[in-house]
Amino acid sequence: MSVDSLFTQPGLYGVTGALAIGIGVYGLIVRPHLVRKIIAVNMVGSGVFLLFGAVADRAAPGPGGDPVPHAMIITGIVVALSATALAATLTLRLSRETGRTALPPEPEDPAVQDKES
Amino acid sequence: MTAFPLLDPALCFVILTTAVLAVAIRTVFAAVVSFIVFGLLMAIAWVRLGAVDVALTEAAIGAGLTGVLLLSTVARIAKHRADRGDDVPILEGPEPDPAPTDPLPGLATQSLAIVLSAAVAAALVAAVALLPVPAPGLVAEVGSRLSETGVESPVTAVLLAYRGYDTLLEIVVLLFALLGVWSLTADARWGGQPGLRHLARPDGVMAYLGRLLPPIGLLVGVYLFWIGGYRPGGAFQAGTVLAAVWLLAVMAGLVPIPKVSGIRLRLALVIGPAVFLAIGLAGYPLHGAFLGYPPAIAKVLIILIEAGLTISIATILGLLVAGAPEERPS
Amino acid sequence: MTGMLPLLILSTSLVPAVVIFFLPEAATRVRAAVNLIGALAKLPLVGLILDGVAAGEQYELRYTLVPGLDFLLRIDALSLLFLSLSAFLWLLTTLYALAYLRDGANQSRFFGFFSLCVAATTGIAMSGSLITFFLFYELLTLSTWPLVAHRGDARSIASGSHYLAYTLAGSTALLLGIVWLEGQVGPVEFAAQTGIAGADPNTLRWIFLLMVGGLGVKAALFPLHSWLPAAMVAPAPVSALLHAVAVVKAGAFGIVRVVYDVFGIGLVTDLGLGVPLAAVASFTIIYGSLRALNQSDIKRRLAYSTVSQVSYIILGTGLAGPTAMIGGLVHLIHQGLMKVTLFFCAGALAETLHIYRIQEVDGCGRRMPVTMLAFSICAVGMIGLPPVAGFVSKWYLGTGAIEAGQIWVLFVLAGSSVLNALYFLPILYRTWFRPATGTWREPLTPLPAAKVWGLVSPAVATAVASLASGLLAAAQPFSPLGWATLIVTRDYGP
Amino acid sequence: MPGVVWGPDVGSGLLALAVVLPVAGALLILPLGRHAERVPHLLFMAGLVLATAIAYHVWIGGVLTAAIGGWPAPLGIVLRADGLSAVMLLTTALVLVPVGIFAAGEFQPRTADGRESRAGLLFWPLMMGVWAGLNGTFLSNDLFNIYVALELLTLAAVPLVTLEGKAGTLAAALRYLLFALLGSLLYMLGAALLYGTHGTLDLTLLADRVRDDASALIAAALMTAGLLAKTAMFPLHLWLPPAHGGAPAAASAILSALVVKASFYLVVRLWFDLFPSLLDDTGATVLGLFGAAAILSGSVLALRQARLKLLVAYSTLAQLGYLFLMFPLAGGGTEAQPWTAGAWSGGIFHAVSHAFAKASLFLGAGILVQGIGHDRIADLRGAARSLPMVIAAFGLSGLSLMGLPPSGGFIAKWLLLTTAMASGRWGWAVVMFAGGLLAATYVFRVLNRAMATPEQPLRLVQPVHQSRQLAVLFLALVSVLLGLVPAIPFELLQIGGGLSTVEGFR
Repeated sequence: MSVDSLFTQPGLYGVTGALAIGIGVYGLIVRPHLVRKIIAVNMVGSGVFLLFGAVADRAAPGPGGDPVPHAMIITGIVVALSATALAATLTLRLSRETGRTALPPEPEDPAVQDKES
Repeated sequence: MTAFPLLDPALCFVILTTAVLAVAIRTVFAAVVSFIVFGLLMAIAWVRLGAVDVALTEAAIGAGLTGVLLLSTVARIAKHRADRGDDVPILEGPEPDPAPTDPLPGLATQSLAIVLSAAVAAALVAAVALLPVPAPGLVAEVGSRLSETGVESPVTAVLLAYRGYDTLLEIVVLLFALLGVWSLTADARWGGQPGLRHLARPDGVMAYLGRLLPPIGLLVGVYLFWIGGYRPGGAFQAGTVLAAVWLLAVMAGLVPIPKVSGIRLRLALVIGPAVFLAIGLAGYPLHGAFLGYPPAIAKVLIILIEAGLTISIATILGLLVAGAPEERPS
Repeated sequence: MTGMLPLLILSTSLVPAVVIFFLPEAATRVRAAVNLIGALAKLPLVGLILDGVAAGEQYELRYTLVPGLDFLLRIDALSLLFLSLSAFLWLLTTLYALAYLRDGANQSRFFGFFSLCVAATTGIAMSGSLITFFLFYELLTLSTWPLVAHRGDARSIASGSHYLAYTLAGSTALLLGIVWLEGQVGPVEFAAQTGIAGADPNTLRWIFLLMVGGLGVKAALFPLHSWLPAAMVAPAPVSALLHAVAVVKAGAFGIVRVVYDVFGIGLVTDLGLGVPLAAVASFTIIYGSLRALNQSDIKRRLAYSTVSQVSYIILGTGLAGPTAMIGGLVHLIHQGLMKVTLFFCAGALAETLHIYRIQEVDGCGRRMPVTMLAFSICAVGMIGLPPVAGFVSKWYLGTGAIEAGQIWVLFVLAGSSVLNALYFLPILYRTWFRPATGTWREPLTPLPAAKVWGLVSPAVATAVASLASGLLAAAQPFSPLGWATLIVTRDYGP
Repeated sequence: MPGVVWGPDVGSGLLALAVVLPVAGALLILPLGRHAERVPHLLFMAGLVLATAIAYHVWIGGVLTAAIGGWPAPLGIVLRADGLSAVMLLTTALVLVPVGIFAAGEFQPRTADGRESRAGLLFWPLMMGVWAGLNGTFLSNDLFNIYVALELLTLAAVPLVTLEGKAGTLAAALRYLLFALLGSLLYMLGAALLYGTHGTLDLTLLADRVRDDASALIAAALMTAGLLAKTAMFPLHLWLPPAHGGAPAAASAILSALVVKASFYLVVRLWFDLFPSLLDDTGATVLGLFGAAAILSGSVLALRQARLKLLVAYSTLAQLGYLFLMFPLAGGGTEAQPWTAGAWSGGIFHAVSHAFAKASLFLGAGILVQGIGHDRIADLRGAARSLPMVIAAFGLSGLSLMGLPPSGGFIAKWLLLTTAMASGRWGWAVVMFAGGLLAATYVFRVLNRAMATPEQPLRLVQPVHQSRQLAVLFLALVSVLLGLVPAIPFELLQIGGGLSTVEGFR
């Protein structure tokens, strides 16, 4: 293990990505509000991409970098937006139907029998 | 390696601060705002890492569109609350977290969350430190075959040639996100217009902006699309700008938002992936493989694909923000 | 052709089963026809093979499921013992069931599963390897369940669950035993044992215990028997199937296979497992008879009698001497013939005169002489009196016990015969020598003649067969005794 | 040279079509709208033909590979089909055809008054999306491409859960979505680390380069954790039952039968093809223990459900558990066993036969809901009389769940069990036996009710079309047939399998 590599530019952003992931995971577990959960997932996503980008930067530091990870990250960002849009709409609908903006603490029978809309 | 030795550490520090804020701050609205700032700072980080394409995408989509989506979600939730009589102001209002109905996790969960997230972060830091020192990568390979793709921007070459298959699936993912959003329409409203209404008074700032910005935006969009072959830019960035322009025009009341069942809208949705697929299939006879481009016409094909994609991306992104149909079909 | 015959025999039951499932409920005649054609077609095929095996022909069909897991049908003399019994009784039981269930509900389901049961039994008889045996054994378990629960009332459902709880637990033990054994020595085929003796003796003892324990559930060995009396709520043809044609026989047959063809008699003796098995069987013989004594329901008494009688087969197997083996094997046939008659008659009594309990049979010998004559012949045979078949079995078991040096078995046999007499003779006495007390009810409208024929003639046929097996026991080799002797002298002789 | 890209034969050219076909289907259905009625069925049939053709080419010619666009790895993306991919592809196609026929009775793009129906239209492109995601996952040899395919799968699958517009399903769908997204991100994170270490994401190239070191272990652990969450493996399993139990029957069938298998498939690929040297006894045991816990807890929870669809959903949790027993058991055979790769093949076989059985069970439950108006187990008396084909199918599929012959489930269990016993690993065998008995308890709990005679004859509230019942029966019969003719799928499975499938881990 080389601790020195953490103090280079890519190392720094890699660590930032790692920490952002940690913060996101924490928020995802702890924060009940669904919008905040969506934010948390997106933060994990950003952290993953940043870490990936930092990794790519090591291969070819400076402008340009390794274009393969860059392309993948662009794809990843678009995919993350897609998921966010779906999650946000689901949250919105849940709030309208039930008045809740959080998931019930334990998964439950979706009670499809009684609440047919 | 840089003229601003403190710039990177400072940027990282601010990024992490906004990240913590987005998780820790009291109201949901503030959390969304923190996240948008976080996204914009990330875009700067991407510039620092030399990934201008990523920076553009992150700013436009990661921070911009995601932010708009989340803000509008918070606003609409507040509106539901208000409709129910829970007196909550729409945009500025502090949506408390947890809302009265939402339970907080217990202490055990919280400590578990801390341990888990710390462990993940620590493992990742270790993993970063463990990365090998002559770092492997594909820079040389990408460059050596760039001429066969007809484009000059390496990222575009990866996106539309080397790994075009990823991008094909990606646009399909985007399309399915829209179908997912639409699937949450109430049955009676199916076939109606998406939820976005024009909010602007005819003489307001919004309407003014709505008239002023679209032509400029359109120009920027087309430029981004065109430049993609040479420099950072391309279908996704262009599509985002066009979508923003379109939304603005809709909100200003300049153009009506189309019904989800309209055939032209449907065609606009599928034209990008359809062109992509068709050119991909043409690759069998032309170049012996799915998505194979003969070098002589590779550039034309890629521009065709990008043109189709830009239309579909703009339409899909715009409709994603607009949300599920809320108007009854007339 | 030698490979096709086993498949053909299997399909005579399997094809009708599948066809019947898809017949509409109202297609009574078609259903009966399909069933009977299958049953009738099976007999000449079995006859053909019987002749062939007697002449030393081999019938084998092998089909690899996955490497090391062969589906193997192989017909040897032992297979035929069981095969011919089930083929013969299937025809008669079908005739009986068609009469018994006239106008009942869910007939397509019933006869479909009925044929499936017989198909499973056929498969069990013809299995050439442990895994093939298990395959059909499970098919039997599952296809019997809907028959036990057929009526759909609370009692039937409960006894169905009871049956399943026991048999599925038994199958689990059996499968564990099989898997363990094959984990040690690879795939096990019957009558081709070489490697098994090399395994660790204690492991082998455990495996034996698991297998015999698992099979013992169906064979109703004490203390695994309680499902059998509970299952008598099922319609009488099902009882016939459980007690005589298929289920308990499959258990007993499986134990015979495990002792003879998986472990081999020599190894079982070396491991010291034969005598304990015989002891458990002996205990079950006495226990079953004692319990039968204080049952007042006819079918329950018969059920406990089965618990006792099936263990004769296992007793003969455990004693492991040639004569005792013959006695055990021949009892597989004899008990089947006699017990099926008794259940046919009990069902006929219930259908005709609503007689269910022993107190109610007073004087019915004059009302239903043919039925009760058949009943009496077989009851006498169960006790072990000559000239009915049961005597032959007990004689061979007794001499076999002396030969094996296990004199105590004679006391078991004698005690059991006394007990059998104690619970059968009162029924016969009441039937023939007591005046009718009017406890039974004449049907308001006389039963249709076809139904009466359908209920009585199978009983007569099996009673005659029981008598013939006793009288013509010496006819070689196609009497049951002759065939059992052939099996032991040819395949398992010293 | 990019000229030679058809690969060794026509088979390679077919690979991309397995993804193109469903994507094209979705693109076609959307603009067609209410006129799209017949399109999905034609596509499903075409898909079955295509999957058969690919399997055939794998069968005769061995592993197929195709570099997309003629760009070889590591620059481009390579598609690869070995026996395992072919079997999964075929399973998917064979499940989709009857599910499509079943769903046609429920999802019509055109409403009675001639307008376009929301659920009736959207169901079909969403199915196409799931299909494309599955095929994409099964065929891709590139870790990032698999990520995109997995996301496609998720984004098409989640809306299916809420398609009927019932409020109760929204929370279930959200929970599903959040788990799935976090899972893919963890997976992606592992892939990023691998790229940083080895400069490629191509599975074949990576397999040569991966070494047994800490960074590979971190990557593998992250990817596995993410995929376990997506597979609903204990202890990340509780999102599944409400989502699968609340979705429309046809969607539940696809989700339980196929979608969770995609991430399981990747776990198998990762450990057996990519990291075989990395998994030590402890790791394999941990995966096995998760499986064991899933078997026991899933079965017990299934027993306690009052509604049939939830019972079936919880049984999925239990059945998924068996799949993970292949890790501790891999390579456990001894000289005495003539079968190679016993545990590995057993696990895959279990996944396949469970797919058919579970699809049949969910569709059957859907028919019960349609026919008698509910799926409360306590009130199923008389169902065997009114809907005999459905109850028969339930019993036949139940065989696979219980692991009783004749069924694919039995063959699978047999392979796993003999391996466990051969290597003296009793504990796993005991868990499998216990799971089988518990499954028998919940299966017969339902059958007992259905067989019972009701006080009043059961009347159907709505007639059930014959073709829908036949679809249910067909799936059940396939799960049984897998136990009677397993030789061909078994041999197909072995094509291109790595050494680790036979010898296990280090």
